[in-house]
This record gives sequence, C-alpha cells and structure tokens, in this order.
Amino acid sequence: MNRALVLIPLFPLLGFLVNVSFGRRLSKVVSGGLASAAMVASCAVAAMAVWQLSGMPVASRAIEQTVYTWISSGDLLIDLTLRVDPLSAVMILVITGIGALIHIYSTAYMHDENDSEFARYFSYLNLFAAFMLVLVLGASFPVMFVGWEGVGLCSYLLIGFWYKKKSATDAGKKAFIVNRIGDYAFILGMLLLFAQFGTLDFQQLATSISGLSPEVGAVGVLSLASLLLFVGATGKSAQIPLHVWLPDAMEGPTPVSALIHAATMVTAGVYMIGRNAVLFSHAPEALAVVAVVGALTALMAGTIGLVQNDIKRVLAYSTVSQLGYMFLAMGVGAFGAGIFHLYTHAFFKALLFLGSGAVIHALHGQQDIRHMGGLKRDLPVTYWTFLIGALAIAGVPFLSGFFSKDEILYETFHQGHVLLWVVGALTSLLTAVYMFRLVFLTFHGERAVAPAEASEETSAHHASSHEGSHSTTHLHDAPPAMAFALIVLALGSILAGYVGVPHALGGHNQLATWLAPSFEAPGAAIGAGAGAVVGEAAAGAEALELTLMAVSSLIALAGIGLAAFVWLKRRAIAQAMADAYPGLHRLLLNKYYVDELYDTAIVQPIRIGSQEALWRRFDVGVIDAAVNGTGSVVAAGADVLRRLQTGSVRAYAGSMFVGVVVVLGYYLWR
Amino acid sequence: MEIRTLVQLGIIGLTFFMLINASAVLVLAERKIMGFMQQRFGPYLVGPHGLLQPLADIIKLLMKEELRPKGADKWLFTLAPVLSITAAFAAFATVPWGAETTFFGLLEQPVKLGIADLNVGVLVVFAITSMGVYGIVLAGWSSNSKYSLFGGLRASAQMISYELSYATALAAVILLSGSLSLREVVDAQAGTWFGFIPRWYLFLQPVGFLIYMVAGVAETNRAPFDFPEAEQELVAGYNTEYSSVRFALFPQAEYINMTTMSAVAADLYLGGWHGPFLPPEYGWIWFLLKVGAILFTYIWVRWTLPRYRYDQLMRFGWKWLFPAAVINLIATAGLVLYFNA
Amino acid sequence: MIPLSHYLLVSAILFCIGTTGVFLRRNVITILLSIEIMLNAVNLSFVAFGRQMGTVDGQIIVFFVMTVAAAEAAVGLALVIGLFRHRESLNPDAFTSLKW
Amino acid sequence: MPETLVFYLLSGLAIVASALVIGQRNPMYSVLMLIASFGALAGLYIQLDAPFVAVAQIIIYAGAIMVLFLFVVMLLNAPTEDGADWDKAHPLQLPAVTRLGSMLAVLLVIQLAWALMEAADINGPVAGQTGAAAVSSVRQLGRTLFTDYVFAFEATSVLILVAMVGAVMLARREGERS
Repeated sequence: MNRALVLIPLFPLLGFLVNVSFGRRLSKVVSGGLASAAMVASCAVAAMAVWQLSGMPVASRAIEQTVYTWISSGDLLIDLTLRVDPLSAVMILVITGIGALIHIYSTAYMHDENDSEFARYFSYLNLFAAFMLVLVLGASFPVMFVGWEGVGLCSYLLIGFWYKKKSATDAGKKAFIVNRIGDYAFILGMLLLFAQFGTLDFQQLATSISGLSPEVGAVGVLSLASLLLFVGATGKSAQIPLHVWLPDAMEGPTPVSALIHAATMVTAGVYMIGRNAVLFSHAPEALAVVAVVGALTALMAGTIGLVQNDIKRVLAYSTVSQLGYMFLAMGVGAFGAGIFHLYTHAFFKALLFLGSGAVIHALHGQQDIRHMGGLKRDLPVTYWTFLIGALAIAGVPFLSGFFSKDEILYETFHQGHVLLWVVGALTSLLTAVYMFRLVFLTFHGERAVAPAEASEETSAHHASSHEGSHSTTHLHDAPPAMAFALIVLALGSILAGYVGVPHALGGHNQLATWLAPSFEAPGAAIGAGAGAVVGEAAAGAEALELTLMAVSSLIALAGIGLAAFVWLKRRAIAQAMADAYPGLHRLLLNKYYVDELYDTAIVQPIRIGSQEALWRRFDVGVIDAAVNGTGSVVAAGADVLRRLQTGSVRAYAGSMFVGVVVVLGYYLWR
Repeated sequence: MEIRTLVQLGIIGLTFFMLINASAVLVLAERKIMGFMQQRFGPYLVGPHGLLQPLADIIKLLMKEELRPKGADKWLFTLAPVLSITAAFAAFATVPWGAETTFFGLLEQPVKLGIADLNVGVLVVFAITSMGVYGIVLAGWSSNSKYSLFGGLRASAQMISYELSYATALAAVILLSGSLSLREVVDAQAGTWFGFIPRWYLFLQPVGFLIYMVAGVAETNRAPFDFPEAEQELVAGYNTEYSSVRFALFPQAEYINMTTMSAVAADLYLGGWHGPFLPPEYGWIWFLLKVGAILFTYIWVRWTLPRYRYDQLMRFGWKWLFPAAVINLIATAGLVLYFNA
Repeated sequence: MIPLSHYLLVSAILFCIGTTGVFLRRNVITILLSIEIMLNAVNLSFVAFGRQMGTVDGQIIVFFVMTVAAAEAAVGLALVIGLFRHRESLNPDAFTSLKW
Repeated sequence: MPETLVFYLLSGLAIVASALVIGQRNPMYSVLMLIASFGALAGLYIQLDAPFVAVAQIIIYAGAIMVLFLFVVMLLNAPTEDGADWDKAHPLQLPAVTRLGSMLAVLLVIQLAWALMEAADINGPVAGQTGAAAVSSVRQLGRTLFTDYVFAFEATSVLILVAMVGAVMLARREGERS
C-alpha cells in the first residue's frame, strides 16, 4: 500500500492530463466518464489505504510514501512525501467520495456545454481533486503548500469558468487575490517555523514542539506562527476578514460550488489547523483568536444569510458560517469536533448545493428565490433530498449535523467559553431560520413568476449557456445522474453522524478516538490531548451534555418553526420587519459593506498609486527612457560604423589579413 | 633480385594482363549476350563463333584517324582518356583475387595473390574509382561541344550522388568485418553456417548488396544509368568528339571499371576466393566464377532495363537509395553492437 | 629523416600562396579554391605536429577541417551560382551592392 | 635517400601546382591544378604515417569537393575572368592601397619565417619519438574521434545539415517550388 499511495492523487492527475490534451476531440461521454472513473478509482485506492490503516496499532497509525526528493539544498531537504494518518484518512475519504459523486452529478449538469468546454470543465475538476489530495496527503508544509496553491488556482479557473461573463471573471480574480493575501501569511508562518525548528515535516514539528511549554499569556514564536498560519486559513476558508471572496465564488457552476466552495477546498484551513493541532494547542492565545474569529464569522454570515435572495448566495453564507463553527471548535481545542463537523458538513452542504443546482437547472439558470416557489410538486426528488439537507444542517436531532454541531457547542461550553457558546447557539438558530426560509420560499407556496422572468431567464440562460426550451410551467426533475448523487448524499447526511455518537447517547464517538492520535505528537500517550477530551470528560459531564443537546435541538426546532410561521403563514411579516429596521436590513443586504470598505481602503489607493506614480512617472519616465536612449545611442554609433562596410569582399579579406598580421606580430614580439 | 620479388612482379603483370583481356572479353560477351537476348547470333564472322571479333575491333580502332575538334582544349582533350584508363587500372591495385599460396612449395614464404594489400584497401579502391569521373568530365568539357558538355555535367552529378550510397553500403560491410583491408574482409567470410550456408556477407547484407550493385551500375555509367552517353539525347555524350585510340580507351576503362566493381563485390559480399570443393590454392577459380557471374548480371541488366529520365535518376538516388543505405548502415551498427556486447 | 620544420615550411608556403590567391584573383571560384589551399596548408601542419607528438588528434582536427571545407564549398558554390544568375559575372568587385 | 627524395618531389609538386592554381586565369585549369596539389599532399600524409587521412583527402577533396567545383565551373561555362581594365577605378586598385597590401604581405612572410625560427625542437626528425603504429591505426583514430571529440563530431554533423539546407535554398531559382 505504501507504494500505491501516490496513485490516489495520480488518477485524477492523469484524468486531467488526458482531458486537457485530447478533450477537444473526446465526446462528452468519454471525457466525463473518464474524469468520474478517475475519481472512483482514487476513491477505491483511498478506501484500501484507510482499511489497511485501521488495521495498524493505534500508536503508529501512518502510511508513508516518499515519491522522490524534491528540494535538497544545504540543510533544507524536502522529500515529496505522502502520509496517511487518521486525520488525512477522513479527508481523503470525504474528498474522493464526495468528489466522485459530484463528478457524476456534473456529467448531467454540464451536459449543455459543447464538447471542448465540457472537457475543460472536467479537466479542471480533476486537477482540483489531484491538488486537494496532495494538500491533505502532504507530510510536510511545502508539499501541503503545493496543494494549497493548486486548489487556489483551480478554484480561480472554475469560478471564472464561464469566462465570457464579466462578473464571473471578476469573481475569479477576487478569489485569487484575496487568497494571495492569506497565502502570503501562510508562507511567512511556514518560514518562521522552519527558522525555528529547522524542519517542515509535520510529525517532526509536532515532536519538537511538544517538547516546549505552552505559551500561556505570552505571544512568542509559536503564537506568531500559529497566527500567521491562521491568517492563511482565513484566506482559504473565508473567515473574517478574508471571507469576501466566497459569496462571489458562486458565479461558478453549481457543482463546483458544491465541491470546492462547500465540501472540500474551503475546509482546507480547518484541516490545516487540525494538522498542526500540537502547534496550536501550544499557543492558547492564538487559539483564542481562532475561536473568536470563528464565532464572529459564524454569526455575521448567519445574519447576512437571512436576507439574501440568491439561492446560491444563501448557501454560500451558510457555508461561511458553518466554517466559522469549525474554527470555533478548533479554537476551543476541540479539534476532533471540528473535523467531525467538517466531515458531516461536507455531506449536507454538498447535498444542498447540488439540490440548488438541480433547481437552477430546472429553471434554466433562475437563481432568485423570490421568483421560485411551489417547486415541491415538480421536483420531488430534489425537494426531499434538499429538505433532508436542510434538516441536517439545522441540527435536528439524529441527523448528522446534530451530532457534530452539538459536540462543538458542548465542547465550547465545557471548556468554559460561555459567551462563545451563546454566539454559537444564536448562530444555530439563525441557521435553522435562513435554511428553512430558503426551503419554504423555494419549494412551498405558489410559484411567483416575476414579470420580467422571461427576459431574465433568457439572459441568465445565455450567460450560463444553458440550452433547451422548457416552458416555465412544466419543469423536469433532476436527471438520473444528478438524482443518484442527490440520493446518495442525502443518505450520507442522515447517517454520516453515527460514526460520532457521543457517549452521552450511549455511543462511543469512534471518530474522536480514531482521530485522537493525529492531534498528538507521534508516540505521545493517547487520550492526553484535546481530541480525546470527549472520551474522558464525557463520563463526568453526560448530564451537562444532555441538557445542552436538548437546548440546541429546541433551538433548531424553534428556528424551523419561526421560519415556517413567517414564510409559510405571514410573508408580510418579513417585509414589515425589513421596513421596520431599514438601516439594519440594508446593512445586512449589503453584507456589512465590507467590500465597499476594502475597495476604498485598499484597492483604490493601490490603483491610483500604481497608475500615477509607477506607470506615469517611473515606467514611462525612467525605464522607457533608458530603453529608447540605448536604441538611439546604438543607432548613432551605427551611422558612423557602417561606413566600414564597403561591400567589397576583398576589402573585408584585407581587414582580416591586417588582423592576422597584427596578432601574429604581437605574439612574436612578446 | 630474389625469386620472391620476381613472383610479385609476375602477379602484377598477370593482373594487368587479365584486366586488359577482361575488357576484350567483355566486349565480345556483351555483344553475344545482347544477340542472344535479341534472338540473333551477334558477331560470328571473325574467327570461330566470332571469337576474334574484339581483336578486329581493336585493329579497326587503331587504324582510324585521330580527330580533335576545333576549339577543343588541346591538353585536356588528350589527358581525359588517359586519366580515365589510369584510374580504371589503378583501382584494381588493392583488390586481392586469391588466397595466400606458396605455388606448391616453390616459395618458402607464401605470397598473397593480388597486387597490394593496404590496411585501408577498401577506401583506396573507393578513392581511385571516385577519381575515375574526372576523365569523363574533362572529356566532356574539353571537346567544346554541347553534347559532350552535358555528358560531363551529368557524369559529375551522377557520380557525386551515387558515391554516397556506394560508400555507405561499403561502410556496413566494414562494420561487420571490423577491418578496412579487403583481404581480411574476405577471410572473415571463410567457412559456413550449419555446415552448408557459406558465411558470405551477402546473407548478412542483402540490402547492402543490392545498394552496392545499383550504385555500382551508376558509378560505371552502365545502362540503365548511362546518362553521360545517352545516345538518344546526347549523340554519344562525353565521347562524341573522340575517335581512334582515344575513343577506344573510354569503353575499355568502362569495362575495367565493371571488372573492378565486380571483383570488389565478390570480395566484399560473396566471400572472394572461399568456396567448397576446391583447395585454397585454386580459390582464384571461385573468384573468377563469382566475378563472371556478377559481370553477366551487369550485361543482363543493361539489355533488360530501359534508361530512366535524369530527374528520375536523381530522385531515386537521393530519395530512395541513399536513405535505404543509411538505414541499412544504422541497423547493421545496432546489430553489431548488440551481438558483440 | 625529414625534420618537422620542412613540413611546416611547405605548409607556410602553401598558406602564403593561398592568401595571395585570395587577394590577386578576380574570380570568385578561384578565390574559393585559394581558400581550400589555405585550409590544406593548415591540415598539413596539423598532421605533421600530430605525427611529431605521436597522437592522432592532429588527424582528427584534419577531418573536422575537411568537413568544414565541404560545407563551405557547398554553400559557397551555391552562392556563386546565385550571384552568377543575377550579374553575368564572377568578379567579386561586381557584388558590392551590399553596403551602407 | 628515397624518402627525402619523395618528400621533395611531393612538396615541390604541391607548391608548384598551388602556384599554378592562382597563376593562370582559366578556372578549369585552376581546379585541375588544385586536384594535383591535393594528390601531392595525400602523398605527404602517407609519408607522415596517416594513410587514412590521405585516402580521406582523396575521397573528400579530390573525389567530392573538387567534382563539385568542376560541376559549377562547367555549369556556368566558366568565363575566364575579365581583364584588369575593369577595375582601374576600384578603390582597392589605388597605388597607396596596393603598396600597403604588398607591404603587409612581405610582413606576413617575415613573420612566418620568424615563427619557424622561434619554434622549438622542430628540427628533429618528424617521425622521431613514436612508432608509426601509434598514429596510423584507423581503430585508434575512430576511438578518439568518438570519445574525446564526440561533441565536436555531432556539432559538425549539424553544420553539414545546415550547409546542405542552405545550399538547396540558395541554389534554386526564385519562385521555383520544391
């Protein structure tokens, strides 16, 4: 197995190569099938790897493969090493599994593209999968960073997939640039760690760090490094202040939003923190920052999600807020809980996005929920699966979301961060509300066809280049490939939680125990660290945990009820509230004016500076002048020298002759 | 002056004599064979079955008047035939035609049948044959006639083009034998495979042999490559203006060149004087037989195939023969490398 | 035995002859021939030196010189033909249009 | 003794022939004389125990390059070069220039002679230290050529290719295709 590890990222890479080289000539069936097959294959390999891993003794659970020595200069020696340990095992299963499903879904969703576009789409998708797998499999920071950058690139490519649409390309650029900021900090943190410990391999880092004492109440190198890395994470995982790119990223095809901007890539930051659990747990101050930022993000995104009208944007903000949850978990040291939520969230959020994709597909690109409604009849499969997803994310008992979210809340409370707990609870209320606002507005009630729908439709229609001439009255449900993915994911979002049933409910929370070793320095005693706190403390705190569960379940149900009351019974209320607090409403509608703030604070100054000073003054004044000067000098010189070119062969020969005589004479005189 | 030197001189004289006769015999043979191929007798008046015909020809040619066209270049016009005949004879100098022999104990040290044995013999033959073209070219230029001029031009272009394939084919054989000395090449072909297949390079170099033959025909300006003297287009090509002895020298040189080509072919591809049934002292009989067979092929080809067009000649030489020769050479090199390693 | 100096002398003389030819003759072809003479003069001294030192390097250099000479002859003669097509002359001084 | 005699004969022939190459106006004769000079040089090579070089000299120079020259001379039907009256006006014919040129020529001759004087141990017999076998073996030659000089060899092959293509491009008439 430790030889075949490289296959996991290799399959998608090959798929990418084939599609990118010959895709133009391949038919849709072939290229799409190829891409999906690659994903399935790597999924199988991943499963085998994990199976073998589970057979190993707990203390030394890791499969390594060193592909080749990548960089070797001085004392810096970086092997391209892949490593599967419990944490990355969970990740690769999520990535390959959900990735495969979404590939299959895409074959139907993107079917209206022409062949070369289709192939291009799948080549990007495969490339993304490959990089993502490298990211999670990388055994050292540089390797991880390759994947980190790669997925950033792919997300850029895929957001701007419909490059004819200006908004899409802008969104792509925005995502890329915002990510750059985070990546910069990430590199800094990386280098800092290297300067400090002389190694970049995760395990060695963990070992050497666990030797140190935690920096309580002090900000030392560890805290600094952690903070820098965390900035990188905020970039990738869309946390405050770098969250602005994710909502715009919804310009990309919906499956992409599902795979990259909900399930996998955006969780890279969470994964990275989990990967460096030892480092972070040695920097409590940094952890506190992480927790606060996560909580705030969760709250803010939730509030924004309340008022958005674009179905995908609502989902995007819910993604942001769920990510906030994960970071909250990480921040309170409940790494296991965070990864658990990551894992469940991947299921139901992918499900929700694919569901919304099905809706949009049915409505030929219509995304505004105000123009939807009553789709329950026409799209039963979509409706039910979507509903399951919504329930799961809202945290209704005994669905996957419930377990993970409750574990997080419980951990937060249990670690004594009551305030954060309140925020989290509030957020979960908001989550329930906006999710079901979405459900009700989309699927229940009457179909509110906007007067301008026809035109809008055609415009959206062309923008997303959807073909087909379906009448708005008769709608078709998701085609088989999409339905398949939806159903599988729905089952996933119901069942996924049961690997982590808390002890309070008589479960054993296998996931936490399974993950625990990854949050330790290798060889450390199991159960001494954050991840296994659950396992130990649970015994004492079952009562507390149960009460909390009850509370949060109530909150979820309350949220659903509220949403039902408002958007099923009295739609007027929503409008009334909006009118009652116009300022607040506008504030939320404009996402707290963050984009505008950045634009005035950063973008404009840079633009003006570079235009006026750098371009007009320096470039034109200095560089161009130098170049032109050189040119004119040469020309002037040539005017003189060209006189020597008489065009007479024998004159040239004569000059050579003179040269020979002179040189020979010189050597003889010496 | 001890006997050994005498024997050496004798061998040289014999070779020279044989070559002169070869041209005479070939004239007759050509006409006879042509006759048979055309359902007629050919020369049969002079002597029994016209065997003395060559003699008569020679006498006739000697009796003719020597003409030199006005405006012809005096020196070169005379020099040209001499050049070609000299080259023709000289080319044979390093061609061995028999095994080492002591003449039945006449000598205590065996002598080699053949004039000289250089360690670069193959190249010397090649070099001198390549010199042969000058005779033709100069004849064409010096006789100050457009037909001759074209003949000379064609000869030079044709020579350069086909020497490449010729040399490349040779190189393949040299690779196999690992020696540039013709005698060693021949001795490398002694013996048999499985007791009945003679170890001739013909079997290792079938393509090479074909290329060699074709290029040889072109080198000796024989039909179907006899462009320098294409009767139908240029009256008689480079020797239009010649007469008498000077004229006689050209065909003689051509026949001797044929003989040399055939002898070299026999040495390189057909195992020279090695053959069954005969003791090595009589190996030269095998050699004569092989040379005779190849010469017959020459004549046969000449009276069978029509002449190409000139552009066809060039296209064939550059686009088919030479690439084939190069591929053959590379393949041979690869195989040699493989089997020796 | 012939001393090395004799060979060098011969080569020097040949070289001078070649140089003279390049300058005196007014026929491109002859000039090319003169260049060939110079090359051969150099070859001779190479071989002689190689023999003196008992190494084959001298001869190998000669092969390279021959190759270069062949290339030079091919291109040069092609040029000559082209030039002759344009101006019905082979005089190098007739081809002086390539100047300022 | 014969060896010395042969040497003087061959070198004399080479020098005289070369002198005749540039000594008369008919390019045809020039080419032939050059061939003769090459033949003499080949003889000198054999004396220097370099038979392979000698043969190559004949094959490549006399057999190929000179035939090419001959071909071109005949193709252009070799106009014997036009007389001196053509370039009375040519700047290179100015007396000052010619005088300078002749002076340089004399200078070069002096320099070469001097260089010969300067050069050390050239008065020993050329075939002195080492036996003929060391330099005359073709095997040895090939081995050195393909080991020490292999890069130069490959570079030369590229050169040949370029020259070939260039010659083809140059020699074909304008507007003529393939």
